[in-house]
Amino acid sequence: MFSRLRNDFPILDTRVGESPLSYLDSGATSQKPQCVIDTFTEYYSQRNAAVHRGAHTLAVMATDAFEAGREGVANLVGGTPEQVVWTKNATEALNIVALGIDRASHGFGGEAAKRFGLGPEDSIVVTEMEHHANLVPWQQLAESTGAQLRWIPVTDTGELDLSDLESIVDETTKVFAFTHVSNVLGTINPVQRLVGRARAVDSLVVLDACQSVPHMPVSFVDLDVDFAAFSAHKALGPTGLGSLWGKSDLLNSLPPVLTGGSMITTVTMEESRFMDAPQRFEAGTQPVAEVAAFTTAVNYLAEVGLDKIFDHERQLAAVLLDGIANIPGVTVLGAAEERIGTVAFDVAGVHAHDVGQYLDSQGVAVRVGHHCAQPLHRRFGVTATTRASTYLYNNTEDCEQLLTALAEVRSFFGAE
Amino acid sequence: MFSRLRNDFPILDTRVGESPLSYLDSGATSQKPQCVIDTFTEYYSQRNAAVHRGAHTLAVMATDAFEAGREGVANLVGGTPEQVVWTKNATEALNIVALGIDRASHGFGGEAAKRFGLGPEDSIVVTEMEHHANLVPWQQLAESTGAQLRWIPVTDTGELDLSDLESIVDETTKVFAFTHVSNVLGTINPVQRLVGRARAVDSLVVLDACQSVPHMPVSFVDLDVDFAAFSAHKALGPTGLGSLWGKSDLLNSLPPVLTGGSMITTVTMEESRFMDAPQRFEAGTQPVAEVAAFTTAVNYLAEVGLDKIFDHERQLAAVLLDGIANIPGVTVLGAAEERIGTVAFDVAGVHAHDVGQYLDSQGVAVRVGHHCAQPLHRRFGVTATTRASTYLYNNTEDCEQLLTALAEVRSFFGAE
Amino acid sequence: MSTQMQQLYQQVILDHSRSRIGNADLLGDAATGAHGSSHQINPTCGDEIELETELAGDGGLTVRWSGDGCSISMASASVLSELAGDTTVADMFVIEAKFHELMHSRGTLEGEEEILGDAAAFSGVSKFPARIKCALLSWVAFKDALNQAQTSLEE
Amino acid sequence: MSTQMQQLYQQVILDHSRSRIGNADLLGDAATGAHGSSHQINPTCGDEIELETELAGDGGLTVRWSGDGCSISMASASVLSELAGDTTVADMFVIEAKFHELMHSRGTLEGEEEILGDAAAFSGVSKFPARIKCALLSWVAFKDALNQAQTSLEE
Ligand SMILES: Cc1ncc(COP(=O)(O)O)c(C=O)c1O
Ligand SMILES: Cc1ncc(COP(=O)(O)O)c(C=O)c1O
Repeated sequence: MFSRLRNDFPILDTRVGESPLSYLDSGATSQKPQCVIDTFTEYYSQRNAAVHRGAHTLAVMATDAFEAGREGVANLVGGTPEQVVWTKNATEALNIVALGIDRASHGFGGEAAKRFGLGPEDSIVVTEMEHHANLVPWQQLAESTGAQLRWIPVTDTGELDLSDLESIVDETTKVFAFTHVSNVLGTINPVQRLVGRARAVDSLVVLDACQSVPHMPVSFVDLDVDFAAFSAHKALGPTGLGSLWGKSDLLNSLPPVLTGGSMITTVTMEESRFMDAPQRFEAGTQPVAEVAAFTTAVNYLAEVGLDKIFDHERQLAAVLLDGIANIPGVTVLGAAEERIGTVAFDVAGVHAHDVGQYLDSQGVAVRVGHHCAQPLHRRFGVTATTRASTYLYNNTEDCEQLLTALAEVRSFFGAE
Repeated sequence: MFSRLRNDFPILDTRVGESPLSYLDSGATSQKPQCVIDTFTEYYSQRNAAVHRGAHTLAVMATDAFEAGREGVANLVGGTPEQVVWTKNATEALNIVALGIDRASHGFGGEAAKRFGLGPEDSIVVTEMEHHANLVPWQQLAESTGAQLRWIPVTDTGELDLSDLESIVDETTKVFAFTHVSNVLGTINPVQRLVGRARAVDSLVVLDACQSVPHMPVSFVDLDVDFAAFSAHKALGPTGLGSLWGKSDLLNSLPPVLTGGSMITTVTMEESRFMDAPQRFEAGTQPVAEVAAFTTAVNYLAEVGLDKIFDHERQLAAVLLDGIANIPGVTVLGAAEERIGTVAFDVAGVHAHDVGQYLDSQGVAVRVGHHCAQPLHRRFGVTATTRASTYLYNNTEDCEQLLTALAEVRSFFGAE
Repeated sequence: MSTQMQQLYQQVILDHSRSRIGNADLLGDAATGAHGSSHQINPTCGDEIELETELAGDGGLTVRWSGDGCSISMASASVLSELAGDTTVADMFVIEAKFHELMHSRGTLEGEEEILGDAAAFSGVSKFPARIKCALLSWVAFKDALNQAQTSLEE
Repeated sequence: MSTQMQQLYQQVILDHSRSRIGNADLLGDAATGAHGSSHQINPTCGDEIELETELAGDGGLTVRWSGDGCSISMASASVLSELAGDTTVADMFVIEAKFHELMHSRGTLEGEEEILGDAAAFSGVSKFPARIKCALLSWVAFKDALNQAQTSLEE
């Protein structure tokens, strides 16, 4: 099945110079199957219109496509369609929560929003392995409200160090934001344990699910998180789309950040009233074609099966990890048992940028740099790493292609 | 030329029931030419990757496409590529300015941002004809800072009533935000005069250019505005994309709102530093395919010529206005001389929703409701109108189809 | 004219939209006894309705409303008021549920006239997703107001 | 191995990236006379450089730097330091402009060795848009630091 579905992705036939393309950068963004690409053509040729505002036939079809997307996502991650808010990317989703709490802390949103209010006596907890998207907004919130920002450190094996969990997440903690899966280490975090602690101290839980939703079965309902964010473009969907998922009562009382058309009930020159979620957070014309395309992607993922995808990628991860272990001078960051097919490594004596350039010359597309996780890199004493990340369309040959090229890197740069 | 280019838009061949489609809802969102649609296929099949973060070949191609888009927009509206910020829609663009000022007023952005600070002694001025996207964010800013919100009223002819301009926009005014063209009345506002007044009192000028950029030649440099917003989807481009244009020194000192990856220089667990514009405002993965598609759209518009598009639509506006004048019981809102092909009207005894439904049954796609301009509708004593809005692909037959159907509406609903 | 349009705008609907039953001055704060009132708005088009219910001791009820909206929303309020005048609270809950079901049937259900009366004429509306909210606006207000009236009865 | 790669990583560059000229302890606040210092960072990959310039009375100048980055950025800083040691401030401005032009040529220019010396070896970099910033990092720092040094001279 997995060897067959590779043919659904036209870009994988690309040749880079004389080599076939081995695309191992899905952690940054995934490639798209033909059916997703075709949805754009179909949408713009047959049913493009502004949604929610019109009685005409095209507008009705566009609205249907737009709302059907929420159902697709609810089937994927649990909950009801009203719990699914469309955003431009996962970053916006996380910011909606952080900035919404900021606004609540400054008196917006009335009585209902008081539950979100933060002050100098409160704390916000994140982890040392967060993507900047799930760190910087919380820093800003801490600065704006005077709340304290704390974090859970990372062990040498690239896992969360939970030895001080009880003192870090304590009675002052009002928000606990952490990633489900590290975008650098591939580590899957013990969400249940973390949520348990949050519940014990009555803290909100915000889950960054960017690297879990595309790669494994995830139910936000079962995980019992309050808010979760992920991006469509990492899950076979288009660029320009992400999603915020939330518990309805929370979504409906969180003050909106972006305001304007299509999220209001009444507007006078003096003041405005806002709709309930999801529209509350969807000001202005929405990425409708993108939602239609993502709906196709979600169906595709469901057909393949996220459990199967997870297993497939575990196998690829094993190939990568075993192979790299045999290459002298290459060290993998982290060694968690529970992981996805994302592997970041350091090559002794060769900077990641040069490693990536060499791999590219051999047709292997990987990411180099800090992967938007500077603090985590600092934790491991490096400024940049090379990261290979798999997805359902990758095969063992892709991994071998990387391993062969990687084995040549140090001699090319005279680092042996 | 205009009769030929109609063939570039595949959706216009749609049939609605037994009628051909007369799409007169471009004020909400425009249809897309085949070349724009094809750009999606081409992008996702040949050069999709995350931008700005990778050394690999696909990432370089994607980055090139992304940055080329800024050049295209700079050619369209003036200024340099760095002045072009990508957003999800025009609403986000306007919010970036309003919320950025909000954050500056609350101490964010350091010394450089002090120039934006607002307080209870200051005023923000808008107009009574604003789209909610250029009203609600300013209401929120007024609430957050204590600044006073004032507005310029609208005359019976649907123009700005400038008789009290000097007392409304006065020495207290720090922000003057207005629309270039009304999305309901079609009125083109005298930007030069308004900017002149703003300059006299040293106020920032924020231009909502959503309804001007797609329909007429516009140079933000010549107009001398400080910030301007418009959306790609109204200008033959894709959904999920808009743009904020700004003067560089202002953009570089305005605090960002959405924070996260790709907009920072250094991040520690404690604090972060932000890049200059445009990246400063582009947190997270961007709508790259959308930018590529919009670049194609911008080239298409430039090839046709915005001056020619403007003239073409003036002719269609005349057909609509003359035709409606002959239909008993139908009243057009506003009567400005300087206008685009956007015409909103009231049908005596028939609610706009019913008018739209009837027109749809005759293949005519129009918008009904308040068009995100409730205060303007209230000003004219109605809650909802029917709006026909043209674009380059419309022809006289589209207008005639509307006029014929419109003449039948009142008898269908027994309102004669 | 398409048959869909004829199904949407049945004569019953057009008639109700013009001679509106229950469309009367509201009592507002002057109301006494078991009553409730609700204001609903359709944000897409700005349609509004303010609707009051009064419960009589015998389980009968009166509906009064004032609103501004399209023929579908106004006709729906009128039909609702007519039905409410002819029946009991218990029956109205049944009718409300049936009507709700009909509206979300996307044209797959026929309106049962024995139960729904003139409201059965709205079956065509369910084929027009954008208009379902119009038809339901007054019913949402009704449910809300009736709940209030019942609560005030229990107190 | 593609020829593009060979052009990018010319032996001169690989050599400079390993034996780095000018890579030395910084004076920091201990610096006296006409001097300047600049810290530059490439946010994409985290590469950094801190570079100091010192102006001698005769128009000669010294460059010292410390940094962490890829072979291109380190080699570029090394080449820059070598050039600066052999020439005058006035000439360095010419070289800087030429190098800038070369980097933005997208492979259309050949590096002029008489002017650019070892920096001519970077001509291959201009075909790799993602690497141009690497090559320019130290030059941006140099321009900034030199401006400061000159300003302090004028004061
Ligand atoms: C005048 C005006 N301003 C703002 C907007 C909002 O643009 P968007 O929906 O792309 O955010 C629109 C269109 O909806 C408009 O016509
Ligand atoms: C763990 C994690 N969080 C957040 C993000 C940000 O997602 P986006 O770029 O879609 O905003 C990413 C990906 O870049 C990620 O991997």
